[in-house]
Amino acid sequence: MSIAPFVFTSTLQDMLRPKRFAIWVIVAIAMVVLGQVFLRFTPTSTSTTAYSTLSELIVFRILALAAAIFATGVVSQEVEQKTIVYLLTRPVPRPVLILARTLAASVTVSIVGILAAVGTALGTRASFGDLFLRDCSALILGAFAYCALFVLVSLLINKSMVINLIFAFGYEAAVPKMPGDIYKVSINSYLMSIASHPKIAPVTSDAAPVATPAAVNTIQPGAAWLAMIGLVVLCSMFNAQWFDRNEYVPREDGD
Amino acid sequence: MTAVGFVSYAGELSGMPPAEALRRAHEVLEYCGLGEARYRNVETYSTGMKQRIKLAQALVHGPKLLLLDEPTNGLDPRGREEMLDLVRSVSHGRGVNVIVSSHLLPDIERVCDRVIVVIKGKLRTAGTIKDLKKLAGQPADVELREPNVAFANMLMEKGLTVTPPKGNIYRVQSELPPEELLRVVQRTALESGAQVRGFETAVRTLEEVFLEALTA
Amino acid sequence: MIQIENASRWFGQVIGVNDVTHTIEPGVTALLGMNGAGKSTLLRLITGQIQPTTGSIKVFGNEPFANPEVYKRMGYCPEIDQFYEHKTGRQFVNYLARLAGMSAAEAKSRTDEVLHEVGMADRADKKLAGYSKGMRQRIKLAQAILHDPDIILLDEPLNGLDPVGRREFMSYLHTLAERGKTILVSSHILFEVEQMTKSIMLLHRGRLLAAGDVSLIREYIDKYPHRVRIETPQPREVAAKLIQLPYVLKVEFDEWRGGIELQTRELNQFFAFLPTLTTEENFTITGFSSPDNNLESIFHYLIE
Amino acid sequence: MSNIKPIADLSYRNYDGPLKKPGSRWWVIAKNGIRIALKKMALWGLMFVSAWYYLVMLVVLFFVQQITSSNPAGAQAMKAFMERLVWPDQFLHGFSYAQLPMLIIALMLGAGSIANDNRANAMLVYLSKPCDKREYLFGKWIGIALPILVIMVVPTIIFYAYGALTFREYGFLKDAWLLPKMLVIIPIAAIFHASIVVGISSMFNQARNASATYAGIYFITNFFTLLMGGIWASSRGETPFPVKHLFYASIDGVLIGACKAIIGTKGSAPFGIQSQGGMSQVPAPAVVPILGVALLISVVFVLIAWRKIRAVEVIG
Repeated sequence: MSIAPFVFTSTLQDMLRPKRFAIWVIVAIAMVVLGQVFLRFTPTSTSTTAYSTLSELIVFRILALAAAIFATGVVSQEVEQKTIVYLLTRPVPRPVLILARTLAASVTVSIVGILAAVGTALGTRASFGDLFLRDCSALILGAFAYCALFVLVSLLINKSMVINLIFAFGYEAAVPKMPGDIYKVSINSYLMSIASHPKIAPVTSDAAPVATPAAVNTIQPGAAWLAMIGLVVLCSMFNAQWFDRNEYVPREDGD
Repeated sequence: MTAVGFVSYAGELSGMPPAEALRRAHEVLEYCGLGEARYRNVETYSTGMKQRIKLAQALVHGPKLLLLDEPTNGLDPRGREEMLDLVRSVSHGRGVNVIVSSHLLPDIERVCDRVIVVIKGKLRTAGTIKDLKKLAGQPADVELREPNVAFANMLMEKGLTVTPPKGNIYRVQSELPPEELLRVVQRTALESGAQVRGFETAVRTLEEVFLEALTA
Repeated sequence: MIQIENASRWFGQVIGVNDVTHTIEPGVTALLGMNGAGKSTLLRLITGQIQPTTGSIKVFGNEPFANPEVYKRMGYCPEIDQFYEHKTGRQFVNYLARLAGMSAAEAKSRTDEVLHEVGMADRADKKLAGYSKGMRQRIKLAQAILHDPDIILLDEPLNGLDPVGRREFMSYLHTLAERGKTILVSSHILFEVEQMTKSIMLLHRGRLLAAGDVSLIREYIDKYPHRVRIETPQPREVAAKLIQLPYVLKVEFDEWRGGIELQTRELNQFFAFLPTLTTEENFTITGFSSPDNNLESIFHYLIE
Repeated sequence: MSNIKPIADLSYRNYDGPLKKPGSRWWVIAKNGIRIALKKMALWGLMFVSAWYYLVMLVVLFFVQQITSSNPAGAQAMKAFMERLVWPDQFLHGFSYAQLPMLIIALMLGAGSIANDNRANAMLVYLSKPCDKREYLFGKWIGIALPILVIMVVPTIIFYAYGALTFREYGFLKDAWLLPKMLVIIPIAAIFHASIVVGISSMFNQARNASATYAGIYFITNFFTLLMGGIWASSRGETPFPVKHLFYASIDGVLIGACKAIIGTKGSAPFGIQSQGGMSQVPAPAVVPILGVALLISVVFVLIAWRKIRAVEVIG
């Protein structure tokens, strides 16, 4: 088991490498600008409501997007670029390999989320109070949940990035707003209950509704924490077993 | 893109009128042994066929100078043989000058007449392969069925210089003409109980030429 | 030691390897075959990247699939040309050394050592993206011999190397084999394989067509009797003499280069008789050789 | 007669036929690109989709005509409807609703144009032929611009001909310069789309990544327009400075703005529906700056492509 720390640190270093991570820093800076612009053009909103709106509308989307991108870096990108052969023929037990790499991805995505949240808070001049702290815990838990899930998808399907993106932008955006209990089947609802943003004033206009009010979310934060941790553990156990049993050889004309 | 499409496209890119390009594409694909696969999509081609279609698209507009970079790269033994024969058939007596660059020196020996050795950007050796491979003093390579020390010693007693064997091949140096030398060698072999399996005038391999040029 | 028993493996309907049984002994063994004969599949089976559909493969006595124990003592140089382009050669080898379980210090020293052995000590600090094909190959070779494995599997190891590099690596393989390591080399360059080893495994359309010592295999190809070429200014007279011999099957005259070429199944008897021609009956023969006594012809005869 | 050998020598023979001088290769490349694209069935479908506004208008106008001719009471309603129709706006809507399908067509034609060559390092094949970088880039560019130009021009001319013939008395020909103006903006749109796609395609070596990036840029900038539109609508009165211009800061926004400027209309709701306010009535930008922006973006992307096209990948 002693090899696990190295696998984790080397993957983390690889993911935080400037050329690859810079884009997310730029995104955080963009959030600062967007926060300012949003504040100026919606005189009716205070900094907390502005922060909540932007956080819910954009920061959690960025989290899901980053998770989709970094999760593919754990396995499927290596398989596609055929460099997986170097990892699979090393004396490293496969469960250790995949769990340590997923952990590294989750940490990276958490950093991305928190950076974006900090940017939004600066932009909207919101205080770093308990709303911000709740947001951070939701973001970190969300990072782990999304990464575990997207790695699972990448193990089962080879062109998984597209599916993960559709899930992150389509499913996660639409389902939490649906009436009835269906919102309980989307990670975002649980994250929202953990973050528990104050009710946001709807910004409506007849042209295109920019932000609709969130459906009534009856999940208790405690239950949300349990659900998320459960999801992470379940996915990780599945990933470890599945990766250990199956073949990961790049597809080309089977010589 | 089909093979014919690709090669005729390359032809047009070289300035051939469309009709000529298509006619010539069929002809060139036939030379390169891709006749029956000409209508297949190029993406479905094996590495061997891809090497040959690269040659085809280079030949389509009837070039006078052909530059080939590692033509036998990634080919299996039969593929390499066919490619080398192809390059030979295209160049010798057809007015097409070919420059081949390859790390596989035996392939070069099979296809080329002249060699240029470039080391660190400078021209070190040049000349026809026949001359470069000649060894001074016309020594002979004697191959025995299995190594035999007695045989070597006896030869030396008879005043012939024998270099230490590589495997079971002894290099013998003498002033005698080849047929005389062979008789001496065979008589010695009978006396020492060895069996001679091969007797040829020794030549330097291109690799030796290359290594020598490197250290010169 | 690698034991393969009735191993086969399919990809959907495409046959990769079909019922191969063989034991690979220490020393250098060459894995030969046309493109698509199943070489890569067999290598992937031995390196445990894939599992056999039927039969079994044992490396050091246990299953290689996803088995860290086996990988501790196995080195693999894959055929692919893909790397972590953003890393430098040294970082890449060092990364794999750490993954092989070495401590930071151990990995560093071993990396330097290995880079020196493959002649990359001074050029290993550039990004892999800018490496020539030969340099990338040397880095791949370096990571294969990193943890001093007992079994080394090499897929087209000399691909892209210059003649000097090829010569150096072949002699290096030789020294490793002498230290009792089991080396399996898959290659298309037969005249190099000939210089590396005598024992081959020939795959054809997934089946193991021939395995063992090359000269032994040559004996069993009875469809193609041995050829001997004789350079002589008196081809007709020598031919007349040779036809009397019962074991000489065929004699051909080579119009283009002069001299004659004959076929026989009894090489020993023929070569025992040959000296009498030159010494007693005074025929002038300037030389003779057996043109098909090389791996290329054997490969050609077997695959036809 | 007998000296002609009965059996032909089919071994390699040289080609000494005519070889055109360099300078005509761009058409070879363009023709090849278009031929490959035309094989994709989806392209034909998209062609019709891109003209959907004109088709719908034709159907609407046809029925309006039928109803009124059958009973006089209807004539009254038709006259009112016809008066309300601002013809230039119909072309504006026809043009703007065509932009999204145009984007997809441009991607289908061009996303792989240079990207695939990068991956298969086919640049060696192209540039080892008597065909230099200028011709290569121009050929690829025309291969995208020309089809887009044709796909946009044809429905516009059909609709114009139909309108001119049947609705002359309803002031269809009031603005005599309407068709020439359209024939100015459409080529600009074709240049704009082709340049961006060529530029983005040269940055990747997979068509997939190129299309994804371009689609990404499109939606992000579009989201931006949506936001600005929303703000403009909600603050009905004066329009704060940045909004009027930022509204056009998206890929199709630039083109729509340029079209408005050239046609010289403030814009109105589609299909002659009565409605005030709303996004479609954001005032038109000034002609010169918006065209300048469009051409500037095109030039920038073409330069990106020019720099990216290299026969030999020189890595530092």
